[in-house]
Amino acid sequence: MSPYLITVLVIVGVLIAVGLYRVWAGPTVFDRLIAVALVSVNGVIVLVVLGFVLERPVLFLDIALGYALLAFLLPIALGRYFEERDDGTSRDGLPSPSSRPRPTGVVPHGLLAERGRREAERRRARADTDAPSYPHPEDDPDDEEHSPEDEGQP
Amino acid sequence: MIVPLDIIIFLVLIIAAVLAINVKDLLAAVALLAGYSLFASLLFAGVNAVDVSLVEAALGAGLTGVLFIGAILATSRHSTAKRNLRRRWTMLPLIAAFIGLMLFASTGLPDRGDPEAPAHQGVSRTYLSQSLEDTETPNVVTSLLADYRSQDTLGETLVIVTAALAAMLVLVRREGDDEDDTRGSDPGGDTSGEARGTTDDEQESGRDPYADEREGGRR
Amino acid sequence: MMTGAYPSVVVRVVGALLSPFILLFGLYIVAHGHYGPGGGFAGGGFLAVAAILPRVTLPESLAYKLVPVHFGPLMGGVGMLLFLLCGLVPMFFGGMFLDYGAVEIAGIAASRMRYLGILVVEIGVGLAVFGAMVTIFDVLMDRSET
Amino acid sequence: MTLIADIIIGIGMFFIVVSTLALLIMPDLYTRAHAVAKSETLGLLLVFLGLFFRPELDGPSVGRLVAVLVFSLVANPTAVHALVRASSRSGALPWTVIDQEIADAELGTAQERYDAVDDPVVSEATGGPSEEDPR
Repeated sequence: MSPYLITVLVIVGVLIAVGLYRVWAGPTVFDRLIAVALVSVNGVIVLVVLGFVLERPVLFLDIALGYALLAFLLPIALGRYFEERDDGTSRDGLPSPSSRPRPTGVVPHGLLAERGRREAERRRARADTDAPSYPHPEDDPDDEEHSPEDEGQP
Repeated sequence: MIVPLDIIIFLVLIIAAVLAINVKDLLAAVALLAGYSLFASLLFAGVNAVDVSLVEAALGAGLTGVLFIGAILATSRHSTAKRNLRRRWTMLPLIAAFIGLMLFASTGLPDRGDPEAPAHQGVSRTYLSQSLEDTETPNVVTSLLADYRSQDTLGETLVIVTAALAAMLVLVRREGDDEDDTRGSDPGGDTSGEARGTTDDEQESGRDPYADEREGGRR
Repeated sequence: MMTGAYPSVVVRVVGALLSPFILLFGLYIVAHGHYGPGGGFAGGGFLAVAAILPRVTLPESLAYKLVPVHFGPLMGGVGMLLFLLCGLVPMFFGGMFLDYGAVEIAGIAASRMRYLGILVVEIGVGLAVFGAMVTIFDVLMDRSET
Repeated sequence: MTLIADIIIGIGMFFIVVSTLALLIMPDLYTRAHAVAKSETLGLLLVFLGLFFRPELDGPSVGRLVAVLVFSLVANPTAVHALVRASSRSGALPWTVIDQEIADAELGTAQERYDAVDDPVVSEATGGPSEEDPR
């Protein structure tokens, strides 16, 4: 029971709890998924260090090895879900994201500048016609209320 | 058992559970449940229950998540529960009262690992002292599960196999089973794999399936 | 659906790289339950993941050649049958149901017999869990025989 | 030996703390994933390397520790890669700083090129952008 390793354990535990803030606040579902995937890595560290603290490293390393092997499957399956279908539609029935116009801030280089030009023109056209826009699939109206405002956009 | 770590992991467990209920997107809920399984596994590992911990980490964190995603694929991704304020305000005091009652009841429980606890009287002493002699197995959990109480294990295995059989009975569709086919696959035996829109041939021949769309977007 | 080749080559390579190790680790967990954590349930889960990971990442023609669709129900039945036979054999020797120590084979003590019986039971449970999980996955992905 | 282990574990803990901080304060998905995946993996590597010098390490656990290390190093970045790639495919937008003057200058020069471009997306005009632009 080395006190140093116990301190490490407690710190990593606190970091897990802090990392769950991103799961709570993440504006889109991808923020949550990636935050969970990265919090899980801390879980592996806790498992291994716990084995050293309790002085039975072999048993705990078995668990950690199993978890490190298995935790690979869930993100792959989640990514599989979000990869588009091949006929150009996404799973939500909306047009495929890569054929959907991308509203981006202007990145002033080369080809992207053209895209920004088109974006400006489209914005003007939209201001004229006030066409209804289809909702983004990740924009959950219920998530808006506890998302931190605008994520440090200047 | 390390007390501060236990407290933190309990808190994280509660946070993860509440988040998994609150999140509207069911995929995030699946990921959170996998995280919940990992934290529960950490908790079990903290009290030296390595067998339970391994099963929790293996089945909870790895396997059930994929099955959940399969179920989401077959149904819907967003939970559409409506908020019922009246029900919420009647349920909250009830839940609080239940938690208070459970906390009050837990004060009468024996301490964790107390050798004088009622659960540790009776047969468990026999199992602990006789296991190595009877079965040459150092791991008492295994000898309990597979030898002393193997009929329980038989029942559990039967439950799992029955679950698989029930899933097959419910979900497998034969040709001409019913007309309202919502999943859009072609019920035609061997051809159904190709009709479902997977493009393995394209993948294997090295063609990027997204090349067309990228070209179209950037032309 | 979720099966078929993953569009990213990194994921395909790593999936193909990891699945044999998961299979090996699952066999280790099933067989090593006497001395460490594990046993049939966890080991069966690992074996199932070793079969499911190629289905999620690799091309279908390859993945379903490694572990065919009919393999799942077959293994579930075989594991269950192994468990039941392991329980029935001692009854021919005059013992109780699942009383492995009653089996008398010359040169093997009763405690050793129970040790071996535990091993066979764990293998049966592992196969049954493997079969059940793979079957549920295949059925959810709309891949099944018949 | 224990001192070496403690120092290496301390450095690893630094990287893990940094990765969690990055998870909190980075502005968008891609920066977060980028910062966190790397430094988290490096922290895990350093912590496990430090554990090799601990006195609690016994014979059979050396191989297992190496195996956990190798598989974590292979599997974690791949998992994050899969998630980030999927989110990119699903249209999650990178965070960009807009410098309006430079943008205007660039747009002016790009005018002729733009006129030559026949853009099906814009001409289709099916709807607005998928997210509200802050400006």
